[in-house]
Amino acid sequence: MSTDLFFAWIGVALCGLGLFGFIVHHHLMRRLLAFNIMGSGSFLLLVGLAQDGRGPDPVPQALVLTGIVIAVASTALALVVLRRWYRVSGESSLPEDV
Amino acid sequence: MSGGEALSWLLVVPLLAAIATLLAPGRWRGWGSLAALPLLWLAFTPVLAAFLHQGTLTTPLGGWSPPLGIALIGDGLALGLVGLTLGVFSLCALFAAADPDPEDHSHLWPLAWFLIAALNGIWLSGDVFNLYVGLELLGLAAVGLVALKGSAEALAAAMRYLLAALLGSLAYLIGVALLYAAAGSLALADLAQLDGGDTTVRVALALMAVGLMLKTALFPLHGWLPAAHGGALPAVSALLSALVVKASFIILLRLWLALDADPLAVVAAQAIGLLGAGAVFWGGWMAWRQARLKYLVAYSTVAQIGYLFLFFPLITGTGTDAARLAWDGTLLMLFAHALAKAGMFLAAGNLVRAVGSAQIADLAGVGRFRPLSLLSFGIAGVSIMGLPPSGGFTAKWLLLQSALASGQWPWLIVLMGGGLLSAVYVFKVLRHAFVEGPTRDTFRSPPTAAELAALTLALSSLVLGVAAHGLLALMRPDALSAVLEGAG
Amino acid sequence: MNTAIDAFGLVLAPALPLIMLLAACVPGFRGRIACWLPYAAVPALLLALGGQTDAVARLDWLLFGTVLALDELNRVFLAFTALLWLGAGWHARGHLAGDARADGFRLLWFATMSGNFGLILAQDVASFYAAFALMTFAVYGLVIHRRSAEAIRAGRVYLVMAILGEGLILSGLLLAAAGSGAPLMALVSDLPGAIAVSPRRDLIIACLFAGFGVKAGLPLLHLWLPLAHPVAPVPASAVLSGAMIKAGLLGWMTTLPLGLVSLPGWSLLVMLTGFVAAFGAALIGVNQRTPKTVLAYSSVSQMGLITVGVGAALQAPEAWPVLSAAIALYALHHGLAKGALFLGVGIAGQAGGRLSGPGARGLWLALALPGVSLAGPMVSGMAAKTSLKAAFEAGMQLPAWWAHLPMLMGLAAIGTTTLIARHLWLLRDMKPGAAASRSEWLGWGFTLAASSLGLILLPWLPVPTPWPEALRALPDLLWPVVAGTLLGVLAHRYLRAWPIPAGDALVPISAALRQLRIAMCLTLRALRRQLRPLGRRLSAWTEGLRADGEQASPLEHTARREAGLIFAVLLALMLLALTMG
Amino acid sequence: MSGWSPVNAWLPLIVVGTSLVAAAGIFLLKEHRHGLRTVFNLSAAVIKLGLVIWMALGVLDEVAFETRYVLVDGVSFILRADPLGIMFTGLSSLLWLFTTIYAIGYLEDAPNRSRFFGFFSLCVASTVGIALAGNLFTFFLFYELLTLSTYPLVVHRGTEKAMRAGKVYLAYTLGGGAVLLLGVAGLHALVGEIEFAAGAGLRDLDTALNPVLTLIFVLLVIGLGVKAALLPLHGWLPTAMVAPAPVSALLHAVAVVKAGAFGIVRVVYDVFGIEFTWQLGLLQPLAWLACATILYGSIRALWQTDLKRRLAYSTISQVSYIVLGTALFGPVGTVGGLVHLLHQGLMKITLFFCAGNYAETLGVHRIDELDGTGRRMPATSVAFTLGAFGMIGVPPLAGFVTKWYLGIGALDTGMAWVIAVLVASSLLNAAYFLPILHRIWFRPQRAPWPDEHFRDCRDTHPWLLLPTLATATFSLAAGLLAGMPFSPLYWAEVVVLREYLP
Repeated sequence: MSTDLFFAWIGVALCGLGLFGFIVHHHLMRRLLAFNIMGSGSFLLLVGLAQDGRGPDPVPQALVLTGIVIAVASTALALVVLRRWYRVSGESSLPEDV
Repeated sequence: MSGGEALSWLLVVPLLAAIATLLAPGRWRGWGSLAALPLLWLAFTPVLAAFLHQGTLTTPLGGWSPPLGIALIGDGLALGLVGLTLGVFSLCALFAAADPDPEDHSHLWPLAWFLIAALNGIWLSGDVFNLYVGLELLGLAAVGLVALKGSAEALAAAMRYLLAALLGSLAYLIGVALLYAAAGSLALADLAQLDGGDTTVRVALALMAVGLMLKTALFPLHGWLPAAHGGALPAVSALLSALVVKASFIILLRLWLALDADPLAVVAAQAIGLLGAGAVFWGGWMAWRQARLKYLVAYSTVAQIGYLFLFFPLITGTGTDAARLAWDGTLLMLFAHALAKAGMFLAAGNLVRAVGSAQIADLAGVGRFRPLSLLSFGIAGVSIMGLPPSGGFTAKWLLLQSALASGQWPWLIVLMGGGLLSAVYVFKVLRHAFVEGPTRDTFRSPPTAAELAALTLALSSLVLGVAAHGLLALMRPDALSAVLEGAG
Repeated sequence: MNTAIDAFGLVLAPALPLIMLLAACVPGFRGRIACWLPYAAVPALLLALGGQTDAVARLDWLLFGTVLALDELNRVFLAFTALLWLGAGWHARGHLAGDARADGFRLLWFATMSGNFGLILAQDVASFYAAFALMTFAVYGLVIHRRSAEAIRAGRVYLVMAILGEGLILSGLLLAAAGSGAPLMALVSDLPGAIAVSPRRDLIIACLFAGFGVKAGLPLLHLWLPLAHPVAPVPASAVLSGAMIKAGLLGWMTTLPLGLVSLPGWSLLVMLTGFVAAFGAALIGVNQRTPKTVLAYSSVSQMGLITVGVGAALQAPEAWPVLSAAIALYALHHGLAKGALFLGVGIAGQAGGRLSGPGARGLWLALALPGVSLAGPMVSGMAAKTSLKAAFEAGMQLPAWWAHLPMLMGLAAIGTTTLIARHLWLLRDMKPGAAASRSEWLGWGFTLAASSLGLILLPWLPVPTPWPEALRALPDLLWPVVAGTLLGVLAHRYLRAWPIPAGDALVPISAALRQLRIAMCLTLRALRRQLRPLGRRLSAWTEGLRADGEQASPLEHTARREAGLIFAVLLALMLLALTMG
Repeated sequence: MSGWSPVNAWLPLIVVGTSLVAAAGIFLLKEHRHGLRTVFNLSAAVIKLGLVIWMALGVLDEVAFETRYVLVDGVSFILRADPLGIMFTGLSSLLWLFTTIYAIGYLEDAPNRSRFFGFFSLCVASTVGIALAGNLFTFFLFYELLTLSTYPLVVHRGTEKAMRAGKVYLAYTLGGGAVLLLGVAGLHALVGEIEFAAGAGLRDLDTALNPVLTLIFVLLVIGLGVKAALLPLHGWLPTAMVAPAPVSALLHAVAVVKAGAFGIVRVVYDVFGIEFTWQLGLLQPLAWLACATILYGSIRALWQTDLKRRLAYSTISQVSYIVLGTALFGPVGTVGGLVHLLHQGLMKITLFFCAGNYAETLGVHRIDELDGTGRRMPATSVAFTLGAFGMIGVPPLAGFVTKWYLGIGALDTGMAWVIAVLVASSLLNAAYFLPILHRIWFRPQRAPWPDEHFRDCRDTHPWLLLPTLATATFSLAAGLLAGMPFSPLYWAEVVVLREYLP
């Protein structure tokens, strides 16, 4: 394993970890966190893959920046929906997932 | 203003409208949006004229050129889809504005405008990362729209939709990262130069495909769709079914055409086709089993999406004729389904409103009081069933021809069987038009504008069947000929 | 000019009854039409008497091109048919007075008449068949006119057999026409030639022989005759027996390849059937209990004799010219005589006291006269029988047993005489009814006169034998009559009629059919019972398929819950596939 | 009149369009606008009939009427007036006029009339489209449209029974449509666009493709056979009898079954070409199938106690005459089949009108209730009698002409056994029609009529009686005046002479 892709592999690992959490958990908050971990993993992957010795590349940085904004936005939305759901139904997980 | 510059207005107008409606007080939002609609058309007209005049348009947004800048590409396919979006959205907006809803759903308007902006962005984007941004924006707006009703059911559906959308986007994003690593570029045009046999590219493509399939709700990843589409407001359901699921499909289609050189693609295409077939049958079957009208229509979307995915086995490694037919057929299917399904959801909304119940069984006798709504539903149903003369039929005909030309006769069974199955569920609703018997005699009438909106959409899906020739010629891209060279 | 009149007459003969039929539908004309009922036959009679032989009328616009023509043969048939319709019409006019269903009767009367004239005159196959069918179907209404249970049964038997006959005739005509020069517009006169050379000759002959045989009362195909004649009103029976039966005969004479080829096998068969009919009908007939039934069997018997003549012609083509004339003559003779006899039944039934009153002897004589004529020794009967015998003898190279033909005919005449004796005997026992009207007397008298004097009045009749010879044959004709009369007189006291029901063989046949139907019903029911469990299982299965109502299925739940899992699995599979490749 | 003019190019489309426009207009009318709707209906019917007569005269003079429009690449929408098409168009527009008049009378005071007449017009538009279709694709287009436009008519009553019948109807016709689509698409994939033209044929194809062509032929015949009610596919027809009488009349005489039979004629003559079909060995099995259907329909009809159901089974039997005529390899048989297309229409529509008259005037539906109707409704009964005798094939009515031509045609082809089938079918026809006639004319009325209307009319309402008598007269005239120019026989001969004989 080359050290160039070290971050990338960490990213892959994070992604896998997140996916695992996403699948096994029913609690919506946990799923949201798992998703965020996956998100971080993929950003790491994006940046890490560019570290292949071709010198600094502005594009992945820009992408990740945008990605983080989007992730924040979606997390915010998810939190809103989650809270509403909790208030309406009193449940912390989706109906058929229990 | 040149056509290329006008291209960016197709994004700017909806975004501005979204912000404006967000700031405006609730009761102004609807009519304000209707007032903004002509602006959007005004932006579209010069683009279309320019395209007809000089072919594919390209605009670097804000003067930045790729790779850092965002380029908008207005090819035939993109402009066709923009036109479709505008058309469907205009009528849905008319429907929603005319809707005398006692509850305040005025948040619909900014969300819808964001949705339109995202859609136009996706149609016009030329690089995979822009597509990602569009996809996310689309997903967020759509989830917001689904959650709009605020009921537990709607919130659960929205939550599930959100999770699926996020998962799909992430998979797509990882794919983008891999592709960028392999190609050093994000533009689709550059990706086409990649060696398809490369493992990185394969993994990237697989990830993106699965993510997009999840967002398109291809069987068996469709679990989130029925509740989301079936439970939303009628105008929202119409937008979601007609346009939103198509966005991720179009991305997959563009990717596939760009990265088609892989010998394994044939196997993958067949696998995707099989999933499409499963969608057709499972969706049709489940639609038939629904007791609630809008859920039936939602499952019908699951089934119809299956047809779209027959595109992949029919275009991959099949030769020029079959590929051309598959391209035409799939796009026509997409258009016809968009129009018909939007019309169907709006008509279903009218019917539900008229009888005050979501159950299909309560529709008995409605035909005598709301014939127009039922007629719209029926006309849209004709296209959904793939019966002539309708866009659905012509599309099915083209797909049949493509399957025959490529010698893949098993897809015939899917096309035929799916058509029959859809007839079963469409007529499950339509038969209530004719039932006479002990029925309620209090019907609330939906506004005429809402009925006309549904009828217009349904009728245009019929007209599409006879007017397809010009449209298809317009949308047949240079990209396709490149693919055909590759395949040929 | 003359030809124009003839052509007009040819068209008018079948058309006038139809015109009167249409007029009778208009309420205002009804009374007048009822009064003019008999005269519908006048144009046909005038045509038969005064028309030129070989007169032709072509109506190209009708059907496939209708051709009506008069020739030597059909002129004879037209003559006696028209006479009979005229006489029976007069009788009917009186007979129908006060009948509640008279209107319907008149309509069907006109229709039958038109069909009868039409089939005699038609020269092309389509019109011939059309007219034949018109007559066949219209007469059903005449048969069941009384609406009694027997009448309905007789009507049903008649209809079933008539339709079978129509079917056979249609097949025969089709098969024959296909071999002719112009199959779509075939002329009847083309058919014999086509049949003679057709590869399906025997089939065609069988179809036509049996098909027309239903009308002509061949054995086993005659079943309807003794049922229908007694129940029909008197004038209807008269035309039924006198004219309609002859339509079958005319069909044979015009379509079968008579005089073209020698068909010994067919000849033997036809002659045998003829004799079976002649003797069998006589035997059964004497055991009947109503005069009209006896007369009906007599008709079968007489037609049997004529059938023998047709059979002879099949053997000896060269004798056909003679034979055809003889058969035509015999048909005329029998038709008028039988018509007079039937009308006589009506007169006898309604003569009130006259059968035993002062003028009774004269009336009895008049009633018996046509019967005697039938048996042989009267003028027309004599001419007919001698010409038939002469025709038998004219043939050359004949089978040896033909020598016995005159003897057999003599025996048949004994039967005829006995039947007539039985008929008169039964007439005596008839209950007297209301007095006959003048119109009925007129009709009967006219037919009686025509029957007795017909030969003399129709100068152009083809009487083949010179008179002296006929006179020389008189003893041959007389002995059977004498023997038959003796037999009748002697036997009537000792003969206890066997209870043979009218319609003889029909009884066992219908019983067998009933049994068959029961057996079939039972079998079917048993089969259905066997199949029922299978059907129940099938429907249970389909119900089960749809039972799970309207909610999402378990599979759907799983898919929804584990969307992520499926996602992962799919991803892994794809990755695996990709990296392996 | 010869030569090409722009009007001629539009005429076929206009003919189809008249009823489409009428349909749209009627749909938009409010339920209570009876007068205006009647005007719409009748003027559209009369205009269409006039245009069709104009076209027919033109076609006799060999004027070309053709509308052509490219739908997608390689597929055109073609409407064209050829003699065969005009024959069927003429029948439908003529009978449409009468059925419209009849339906107006029949549905007086019934609910949902706008819907009914709207779909009614749509149904005729599709029938005319089928008749004038210039290629297989256009044919299919209208063929499916016909299915859709007749469903609302079948379930018009809205009762449980009607809904079930509608379901059965749809299951059969949509299934058939799918099979037909497969066949059409297959053929299209093989040889490209197939315009209807005699002798165009597929003969020039590689003989190795013969099995495929046979398969396609079978698919096409199955698809068309559903509507033509060929033997195993006939199940929908008797159940569809719950529809109102004018609909049954239309289904049976003009539109649906005829569309199927007409399609089979087109496939055999104009797509495959009769000679090529013969070479493929497909005519003989088709004839067997037709004969089996003829006999089966007649036998089943014997056991029906409901008048309309009996007529329905009779239709199953009679329509197969057309198929039989098509399957006879020779001009005479073809004429017989084609002429029956018209004859059966005239006769069967008369019978259904009469059945409707009995039901509407007296409330009589079952055969054993018909006793004595002849006295109460003489004119209707005369019409029924003419129709029934025509069906039996008694000359000089229309049915005889058919039988004669079919018989001679069969013998020309060397299929003498067909004669036996024809005769057997005639006998069976007689066996199930004559008892009805007996009841009508010769039995006294048994009980008060179940549900009597129009007591002050001598027979029945003039709107009902008039079309009945008109069609009865036509079916009499079609046989009686078969030799005249412009008789159905004449047209059939023109078609055969001009198109199928070299």
